[in-house]
Amino acid sequence: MIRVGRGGLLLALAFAATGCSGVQSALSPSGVEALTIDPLFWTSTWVGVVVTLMVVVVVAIALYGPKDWRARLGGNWLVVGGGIVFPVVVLTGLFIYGLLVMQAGALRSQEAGEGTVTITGKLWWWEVIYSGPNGEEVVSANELRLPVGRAVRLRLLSDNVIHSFWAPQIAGKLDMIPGRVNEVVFEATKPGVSRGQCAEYCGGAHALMSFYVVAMEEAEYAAWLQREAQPAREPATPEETRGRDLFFANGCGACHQVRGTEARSLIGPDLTHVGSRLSLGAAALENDPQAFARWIADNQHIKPENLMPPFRQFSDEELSALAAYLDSLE
Amino acid sequence: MSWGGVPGWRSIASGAAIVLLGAGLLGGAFILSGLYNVAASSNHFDITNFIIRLTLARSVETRSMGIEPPPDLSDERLARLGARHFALGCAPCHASPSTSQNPIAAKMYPAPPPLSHAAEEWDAEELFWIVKHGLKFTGMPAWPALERDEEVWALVAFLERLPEMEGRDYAEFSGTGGERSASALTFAPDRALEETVEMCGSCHGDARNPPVHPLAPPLAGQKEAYLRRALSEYAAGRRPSGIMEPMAAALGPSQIEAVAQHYARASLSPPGTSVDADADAAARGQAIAMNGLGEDGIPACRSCHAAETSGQFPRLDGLPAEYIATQLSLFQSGVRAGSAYSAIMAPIARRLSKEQIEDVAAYFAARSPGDGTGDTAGSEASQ
Amino acid sequence: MAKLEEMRRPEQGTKAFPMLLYLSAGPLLWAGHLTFVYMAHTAICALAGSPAAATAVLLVATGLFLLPLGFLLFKQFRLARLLGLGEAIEDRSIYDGIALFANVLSFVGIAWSGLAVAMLSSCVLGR
Amino acid sequence: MTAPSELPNKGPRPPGELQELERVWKIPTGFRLISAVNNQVIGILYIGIAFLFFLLAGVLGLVMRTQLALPENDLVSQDLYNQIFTVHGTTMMFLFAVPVVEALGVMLLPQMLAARDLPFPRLSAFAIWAYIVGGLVFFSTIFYDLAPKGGWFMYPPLTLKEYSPADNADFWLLGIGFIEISAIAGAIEIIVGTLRTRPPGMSLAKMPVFAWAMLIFAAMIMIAFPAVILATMLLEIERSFGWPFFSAEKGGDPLLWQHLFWFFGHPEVYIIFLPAAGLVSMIVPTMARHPLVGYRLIVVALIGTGFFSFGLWVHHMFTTGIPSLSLGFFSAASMAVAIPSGIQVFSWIATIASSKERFRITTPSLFVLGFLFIFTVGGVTGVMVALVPVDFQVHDTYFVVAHFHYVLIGGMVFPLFATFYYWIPAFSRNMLSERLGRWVFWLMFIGFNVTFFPMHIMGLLGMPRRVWTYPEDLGWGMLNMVSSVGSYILAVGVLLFVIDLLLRFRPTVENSVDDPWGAGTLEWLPTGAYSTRSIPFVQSRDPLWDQPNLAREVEQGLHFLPGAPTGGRETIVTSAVDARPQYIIRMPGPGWAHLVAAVFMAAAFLLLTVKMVTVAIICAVVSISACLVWGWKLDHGPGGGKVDIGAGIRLPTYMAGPRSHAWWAMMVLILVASSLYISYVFSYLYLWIVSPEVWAPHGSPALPGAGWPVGTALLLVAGTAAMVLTRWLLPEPGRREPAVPLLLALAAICLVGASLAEVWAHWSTGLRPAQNSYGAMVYMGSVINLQVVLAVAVLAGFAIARYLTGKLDQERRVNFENCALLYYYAAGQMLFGLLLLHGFPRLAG
Repeated sequence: MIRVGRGGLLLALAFAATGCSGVQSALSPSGVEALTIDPLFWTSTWVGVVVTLMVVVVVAIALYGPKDWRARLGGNWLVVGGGIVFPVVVLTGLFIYGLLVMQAGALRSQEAGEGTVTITGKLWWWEVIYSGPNGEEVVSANELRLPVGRAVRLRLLSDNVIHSFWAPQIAGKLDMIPGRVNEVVFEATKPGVSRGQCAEYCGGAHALMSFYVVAMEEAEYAAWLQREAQPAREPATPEETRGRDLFFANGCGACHQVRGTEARSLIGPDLTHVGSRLSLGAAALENDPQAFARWIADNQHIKPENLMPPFRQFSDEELSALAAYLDSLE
Repeated sequence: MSWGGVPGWRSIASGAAIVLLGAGLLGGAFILSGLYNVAASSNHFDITNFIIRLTLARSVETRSMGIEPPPDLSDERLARLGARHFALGCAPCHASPSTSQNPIAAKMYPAPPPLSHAAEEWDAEELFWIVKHGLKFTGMPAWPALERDEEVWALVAFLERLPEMEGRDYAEFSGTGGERSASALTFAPDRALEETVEMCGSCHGDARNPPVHPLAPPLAGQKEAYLRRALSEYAAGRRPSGIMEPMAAALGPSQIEAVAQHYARASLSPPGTSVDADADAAARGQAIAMNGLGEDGIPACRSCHAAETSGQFPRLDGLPAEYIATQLSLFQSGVRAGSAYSAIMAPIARRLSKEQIEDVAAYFAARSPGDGTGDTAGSEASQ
Repeated sequence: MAKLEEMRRPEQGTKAFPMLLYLSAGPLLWAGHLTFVYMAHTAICALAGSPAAATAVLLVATGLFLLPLGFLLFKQFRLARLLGLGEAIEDRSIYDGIALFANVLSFVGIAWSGLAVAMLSSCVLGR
Repeated sequence: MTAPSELPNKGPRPPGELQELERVWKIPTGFRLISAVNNQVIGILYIGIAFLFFLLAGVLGLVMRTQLALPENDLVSQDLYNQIFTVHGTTMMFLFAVPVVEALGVMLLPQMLAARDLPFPRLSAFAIWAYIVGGLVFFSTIFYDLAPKGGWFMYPPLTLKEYSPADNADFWLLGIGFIEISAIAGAIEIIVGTLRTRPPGMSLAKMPVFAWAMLIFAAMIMIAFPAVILATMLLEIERSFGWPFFSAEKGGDPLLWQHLFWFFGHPEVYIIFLPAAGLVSMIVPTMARHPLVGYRLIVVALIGTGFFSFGLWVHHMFTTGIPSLSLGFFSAASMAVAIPSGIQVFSWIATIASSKERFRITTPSLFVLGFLFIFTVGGVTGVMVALVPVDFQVHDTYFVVAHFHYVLIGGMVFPLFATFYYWIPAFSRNMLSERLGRWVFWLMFIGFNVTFFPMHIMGLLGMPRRVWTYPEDLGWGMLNMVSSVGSYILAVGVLLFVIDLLLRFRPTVENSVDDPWGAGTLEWLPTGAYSTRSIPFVQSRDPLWDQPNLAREVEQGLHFLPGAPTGGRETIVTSAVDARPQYIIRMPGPGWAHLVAAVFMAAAFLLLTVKMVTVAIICAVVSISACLVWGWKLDHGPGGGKVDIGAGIRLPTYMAGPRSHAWWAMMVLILVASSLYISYVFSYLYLWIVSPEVWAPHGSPALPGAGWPVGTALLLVAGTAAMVLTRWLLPEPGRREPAVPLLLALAAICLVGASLAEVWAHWSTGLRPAQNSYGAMVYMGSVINLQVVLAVAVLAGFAIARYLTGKLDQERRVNFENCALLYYYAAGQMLFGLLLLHGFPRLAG
C-alpha cells in the first residue's frame, strides 16, 4: 500500500499519468458524472462541427456555385427546411439526449451517496469536513479525498459570498450559496490526483482558490480517514519543538486548529495534518518546508488580499523551525 | 461726437498685457538685484505687516472651517497631558507662566508670542489648526505626527485653560513643580535611569500616581521586548506621535534598554481612574477576546495578547479603554503601520466594528493588570 | 399595390393592438405556458412537496396550452375575425404567414417543455 | 409604373418653399451645435461616443490578454485586473453595445422611414447627453482605482457593503442608471417612431426589416430593463440602508439578484443582436440586388427571438442548484431560440443564392460573410451550453467566454462594421476605402478567430473565467499566448479602421454620396437637414427598386408635405398598421433646456455616488426645473388649423386622445412602469417562497387592521373619480371652469395621501424595513409607488399651471391626458399593491 503523503512526488506521478496537462481538464473524466457528460459533450460537438461545415458549404455554393444550383437554393424552401425543419429535428434529438443524462444524474443523486463530506467555501479556501470512522467530524481543508467506486454525497455551503465547487475530472460544478445547501454526488472511477478550482467569481483572490481531489482505493481511503481523524503528531526533533513553541507564542492558534493542542480556532484552515496535504494556500503553492516559510512571511504577495496577515517578524532560523513543525504535521 | 470710438476689447487686452509685462519685468529686476533686505533685525513696513497679519488671520479662519472639537476638550486630564508637552515643546520659545522666553527665541522675527491669551484671540478649532499645521515663514513648526489629532487636541485643551493660570497652577499642571525648571525636563544621553523614569512617569504615572490621561498608558508590568520596540519605533518615526517621537528620539539605545527593563520589572501601578466600564460591553468584549468571532474572521485577542506569548505582543490587561480604542483606530486607519507587527494587527483591527472595538477595550480596561498570566484564548471560555 | 386614392381613407379604427396580438398570439401562449409550469412546479414542490402531483399538473397544463395553439395552427383566421381584422387590410396574407409560423415555433417550444416534464422527475435537485 | 398623375403634389413647386424648409430645419452652427436635435447630428455624436467606449473597453481587453499571455504573470495586479474585467464587461455591454444600436436607430430609422425626424427629438438628445457625461465619468474611475470590481453581473453578497465597502460598486450602479434612462427614452422614441411616423403607404408589412428589428428591440427593452432597474434599486438600497433583500440571514436570497439580473441580462444579448441582424437583412439584399428571401420568416424570427429570449434567463443559473425540471424548461427555451437564428441565417443564404449575377463582394459583404461564419459557430456552442449537463462542466469557464464573444462580436460587432462601411456614404462626403476595408476585415476576422477559438479549449482544460493569473503546470500557457497574439491582430484591424475613418469620413447632411450600392430603401433618397424634400408615397418594400423615378420625384417635392406649412419642424403621423396619414406632428427645434436637464441629472447621480447629498439635490432640482421649462413649450395647441400635404389630403396639426403620439408614448411609459411592478411582485413572491418564516403574521408584526387598506383604497377611488370628473368638466376653448384646478389638486392629494397612508399603516405595526426581507419588500412596494406618485404630482401641478395660463381646455388637453393616464395607472398599481401586501399574507399565513 503506497502511503499517500508527500505532495511533490505524487503530483509528478499524477501529471505523468494524465499527460501533464489534464489534472484540471474536463476532457479526461475519471468520475461517474463527468463520464456521462463526456459523450454528450462530444456528440454535441460533432453535431456542431457538421452544422458549421454545412453552412459553410451552402454559403460557398450560394456565392460561387453554378447558376442552376444557386437558383435552386434561392427559395423559401431553404429557409423553412434549413431554418425550421432541420434544427427542430436535430435539436429534438440532442435535447432528448440531454434530458436522459439529466435524469440519470437526478436518479443517481436521489439514490446514491453514503458518507457525507461538507465543504464550505471560504475567502479564499475550502473547509472540508468528513465524518470520521466513529461518526465524529474530521476537519480538513483544501483537499478532497474520495474512495474509488463509492458514491459520496457532498454538501456545499458558503458563509460569505457565492463560490462554485468544480472538480472537472469528477463532475460538473455546483455553486455554494449563502443560506442554501447544495448537494452533489461524487464518485471517482479510478485512483489518482486531479485538481479543481472555484468557478464563480468571488472577489479578491478568486483566481487562487483551488484544491486537489485525491481518489484512493477503498481500503487506502479508510486508512487515510483513520489517520486524518487522529490528533496532531507531537514534535519529534528539537527544531520541530522550537517551531511548535513559536507557533503558539506568536498566536497562530488564534486562527488555526491543530487538534491535540490548544489551537482550536477555525477561522483559517485546520492544520492538524497540513504536512500531508498536496498544497498550501488552496493550491497556491506546492507543499514543502520552503513553501511554509514563504507563505508565513510573504502570503500577501503569493495570494494578495487573503485574510491571513503576513508574519514578517521571524528570522530565517525561526521561519525554518516553524516550517519544520508544520511540515511534520502529517 | 467722434472720439474715435470706444476702444475695442482688443486694445484693452493688449494694454493690460503691456502693463502686466512691464510690472513683471520690474519685479524680476528688483529680486535679482538683491536690494530687498531679508534681515530678521529689520522690521516690515506697517503696510506689509498689516497685509501679513490679515492674510494669516483670514487663512487660519478659513482653513479651520469644518473642524469639530472633541467632546472631552474641557477634560482636565487632557489639559494636563497637553501641559506636559507644552512645557517641553512650546515653552522654550513661547515662554510660560513660570518661565520666561529664551533670549535667542526672543530675537526671532516675528518673535514667538506669549500664549497666555492665545485662547482669547483664537477659537479652539483655530488653535488646533495652527498647532497642527504650523505657520509658514514664522518658525512655527507643524505637529510632528499629523495623523495624531487627539494629541493636538490635548495641547489645545491646555491652551484653553492657560489664560486663567498663575505660575503656581501652571507648575502643578505641567508637572514642573518645585525647583525644576523646564530645561531640566529634557533627556540627555548621560542622565541617570531614575531621572529618565521620573520623566516618563510624569505622564505615564508611577507607583504612587496614576497616568495623567488614559492616552498615556500605565507602563509597569508591560513586556520588555514590546517596550523596547515601541520606543525604537517612536525614535525612528515609524510609530507616529507628536509627543512620544521627540521623547524617544532623545533616548540613546542603552537608555531605551534600561527604561524597558525598568518598567517590565516594576511593580504594578495603581489602576487608572476610569474603571467605570459598562459590564455588558465588557462581557461582549470578553467573548471576542477569548474566542474571537469566527464569522467575522476576528481571532481571539488573547491568543497573542497574553503573558506567555511572544514578548513583542503587548499585555493589554488594565490598559485604559481610551488608549486601546485609540490604538485600534490608528491600526484601522493605517497610521500604525510601521512594523511587521502592525502588519499583523492592522488587518484584524479593520475587521472590528466601532462597537466591537469599544467592547474589547472595555473588557481589557476592566481587568486588573495582574490577571494576564496563565490564560490564553479559549481557556476561560466558560468564565 | 396601394393606390394614392386609399391614402385619403382613414384606417378603420385603431388596428394596432389587435394586429400585434394576432402576430404574437402563439408566442404569448408559449410565454404563458413557461410562466405557468415554472411557477407551478416551484410552488407545488415547495408547498405540497408532491412530485407526482407536480408532474400531473404540468402535463395537463402543457396539454391545455397546446390545444388552443393546435387549433390556431389550422384555424387562425377565426382569431383574426375575433380581433376584428378584416380581409381588407393591406398585405393581409403576409400577416397571416407571420402569425402561422410564429405559432409553429411556439408549438415546438411548448412541446419541448412538455418533453422535459415527461422525461424528468419533478421536485428533484438533480445532482 | 407610377404615372405622374398619381403623384400627391404637382410641380414645379412654388419658389421659396425649399428655402423655408431649409430655414426651419437649419442645424445650429458653432458652439450652438450642441443644442442641435436633428437626428443626423445627435446620431453621429451618439455613435461616435459609443464607438469611443468600444475602443476604450477594447484597450482594457488587450491589457487583460497581455496579462494572461504568460502564466504567473504580474504585469497587472490582482486588484486592478478585477477592476479591469468588470469595467471591460460593463462598458462593452452598457456603454457600447446597447447605446450603439440605439444610436443606429436614431441615425437610420428616420431616414429609412423618410420621416423628418424622430417624434421626440429633444428626448433623444437628452438621453444622449446624460449618457455621454455619465458614461465618461464611469469609465474614468478605472484611472483612479475607484472602478467597480464585482464583475459586470455584480452578484451579491460580494457586492454588498460587507464585502465591497468602498464606493466602487456604487459607480457601477451609477453607470447602469444612465443606460437605463437613455435606453428607455430610446425605446419610447423608437416604438412611437416606427409605428407612427412611417411614410404614407408603408404598411407594417412593407416596413424595412431593420425597422421591425428596432420595434422588437424597443419592446424587449420595455420588458427587460425594468427588471434590472428594480435589481439595481434593491442593491443600492441594501447597500445604503441595509434593507435585506439579498442577505440570507435575514430572509433575503442572493439568487433573487441573479433572477432579476438575468431576466434582463439574457434578453440583453438579443437586444443587441436583433438590430444587428436587422442591419444584415438590409445589406444582403442590396449586395444581392434581390429582395430578401423569406421576409415573413425573418419577421417571425424577430418576433420569436423577442419572446423566447425571455425564457432563457435561468440558463445562466444552471449550476445554482435549481430543481432539474426547472432547468429542463429553460433548456427547452434555450434550444427553441436557436430556430429563429437558423431561419435568419438560411434566409440570408437564400438571398445570396438568388443574387442577380453574383453576390457582390464588397467590404460590407465581407463583414456580413464573416458574421455568418462566426455567428454560426457561436450559435452551435450556444446549443451546447443550453444542454444542462454540458453546462455543468463549461459554465463559468473560458468555453463560455469564447461562446459569447463569438455571439456578440460575431453577431453584433461584425455587422456593425458592415454597417459603418455600408451606410457611411449616406452621411459623408466620401465612402470609406474599399481597399483598406478589406485589410480591416481580414485582420479582424483572423485576429478574432485566433483570439477566441483557443478559449474553447482552455475552458475544457479547466480554466475558469475572471482569473487574473494561472499556474504554469496546467497546460494553458500556449493557448493563452496564441489568444493574446490574436487579440493584437484584431486590435490592428480596428486601428486600421480608425485610420480609415480619420482619413475619409467627412460628415455632411446635404452632400453625401447618393446610393453608391444601388440599394432599394428610403435612406438612400437624396437628403438635407430636413431629411427628404418631400415624404414619399410608398408602394413596395423596396421602393427605390420598384418606383424607379422616386428619387427624382421626391427631390422635386412631388410627394407629400413638400414644405413647412406650419412654419416649424413637422412630420406626418400615419396609422400604425396601414400607414394612412392622420395628422401633422409639430416638433421642437434646437434648445438648451434638455441639455441642462441632462447635464445636471448626470451631476446629481454622480454627486450622490460620492455622498455629496446637498449639492446633488440642488442639481436634481435644476434638472427637473429644466425638464418643466422644456415641457412647457411642447404643446403648440390646435392653433395651426389644417394643412394640405398633397393628394387633396388636409391634416390637422394637433391631436389629442388615443391617436396622438403623446398618448402612445405615455402608454409605452406605463408599460415600462407596469413591467417594473411585475418584477417587484415576482420578487415579493419569490422571497416568500424562499423564507416564508419571516412573513407576517408569524415572523413579523401582524398586519395593520383591514381599515387601513380599505381606507387607502377609498382614497384612490375618490381621486380617480375626481380625475374622471375633470375630463368632463374641461371647458371649451376660451371659457373657464374653476372646478378644474381644484379637482386636479384634490386628485393629486388623494394619491399622495394614499401612498403615505400605506407607509404609515405598516410603520405603526412596528414593522421596519431593515428587520427582515418581508419588511424590506413591504416598504419597497411603497418606494415604487412613490416614484409614480411623484411623477403624477408633478404632472398634475403642471396641468394646473397650464390651465391657469389658459393653455388647457377641451381641445388642447394633451397635458391633462398624460397626467390622467398615469394617474389611472398609479391608482391601479397601488390598488393591486394593497391586495398583495394586505391580502396575500392573510391568505398564505
